[in-house]
Amino acid sequence: MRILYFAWLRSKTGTASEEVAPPAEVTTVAALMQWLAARHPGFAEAMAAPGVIRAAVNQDYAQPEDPVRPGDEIAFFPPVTGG
Amino acid sequence: MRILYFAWLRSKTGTASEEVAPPAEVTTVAALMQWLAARHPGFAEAMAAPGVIRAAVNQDYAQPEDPVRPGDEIAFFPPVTGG
Amino acid sequence: MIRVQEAPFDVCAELAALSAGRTDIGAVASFVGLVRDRAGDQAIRAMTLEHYPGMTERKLAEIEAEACGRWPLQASLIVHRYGRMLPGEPIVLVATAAQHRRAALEACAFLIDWLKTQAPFWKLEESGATSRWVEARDADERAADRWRR
Amino acid sequence: MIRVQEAPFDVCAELAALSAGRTDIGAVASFVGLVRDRAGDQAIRAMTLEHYPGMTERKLAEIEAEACGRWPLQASLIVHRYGRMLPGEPIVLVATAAQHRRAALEACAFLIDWLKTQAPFWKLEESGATSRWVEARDADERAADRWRR
Repeated sequence: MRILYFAWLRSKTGTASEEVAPPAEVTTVAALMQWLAARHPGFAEAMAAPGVIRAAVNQDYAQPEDPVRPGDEIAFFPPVTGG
Repeated sequence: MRILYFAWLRSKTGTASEEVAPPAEVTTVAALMQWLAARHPGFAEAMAAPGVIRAAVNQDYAQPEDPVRPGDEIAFFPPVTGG
Repeated sequence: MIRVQEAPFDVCAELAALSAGRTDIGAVASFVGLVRDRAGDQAIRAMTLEHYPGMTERKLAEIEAEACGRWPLQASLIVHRYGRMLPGEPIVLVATAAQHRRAALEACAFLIDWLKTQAPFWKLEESGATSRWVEARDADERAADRWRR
Repeated sequence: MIRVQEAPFDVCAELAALSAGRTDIGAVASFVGLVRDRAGDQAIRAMTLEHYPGMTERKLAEIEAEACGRWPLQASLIVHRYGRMLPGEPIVLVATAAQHRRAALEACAFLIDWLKTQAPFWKLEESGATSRWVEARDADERAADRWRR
């Protein structure tokens, strides 16, 4: 699984991207976030404020209950501010 | 009083503008239209279709009951179609 | 600023001038109306816009002032042509500049909607060998109604 | 058409290309978002836009397709920059062309409102010696809500 972090979330995790292999029971976005929180205290901190972290699975917006699979590209970022 | 006609109303009256001196009892837009209708059969014809002729007195939109006075510039035209 | 002119205008140059040298503008919205080569099933050869000199300038200035009163605009522009034009030529340009997009977008839509029913212009379409005065559209009245207070 | 690029773009040239050589277009609406020199009481020195390469293009294409499905557009364009920009520089251009103005104006407003909440861009403002990530605005969510079905 490839994980990407954008904007200020990148400074929280200290990395823009990482390859991870979470255990088999990590099958949803929500479970993946919990697992990543254990690796990155900064990510855990950002998760504490509800609704601040948005997720995309394979470049489509995803909800906490959406599935994640080995080989997926999963991105986490704050609400977008373009335009 | 200076009278102006625009767009297809000009072809109905056969003139783009005329100086007129209606009798003293012609004190409103509506009365002026009646008086002009007697001079121009084409204007009378256009008046027969209600709401088709718009009026402006001194370059501001006017209603039938609005006053007209000697020296005024009064314009008649169909609904506008610019833009 | 408003301008009524017979000569063609350059949309690029007009828009560039609107925000030239300024760094306080966050949003520019614009609308250009062009002569189309068809009206319904008729091929259009040319279009002639008649207007009421004097009243036109007055009404456009009123319309612009109304927009500036309703929205916090940093700049605004209405350029409207009269006379004969060919398909593809711009007839009218309205543009608005503001700090935020909502004001610019709404004021731009207001300006063109309001102008359509308030500015004394009349379109004469040339189709084949005949000319026809364009009729006012109910849709234009309804569009203007959205902005009535 | 959509384009995501680091280089500045020329609003004039982009708009001219949209309707070049065509005589069937009656209305062109456009919106340009620019870097402002202030945000609240902060003077802004520069702005850096980060984006999610790949997803950005995908989302912009989806947004444009959605607009084309909702309105009868003859042409449409989204150009969005990323990287560092100075006050006064354009960040984004959206433009729409249609036979009639309602479709062009509404689709233009939709494109920029939708893009603001859907396209994965993040703004970093430089103010004095510090940089600050811009927070999402509730007003942007509400503007996008107008277009939800």
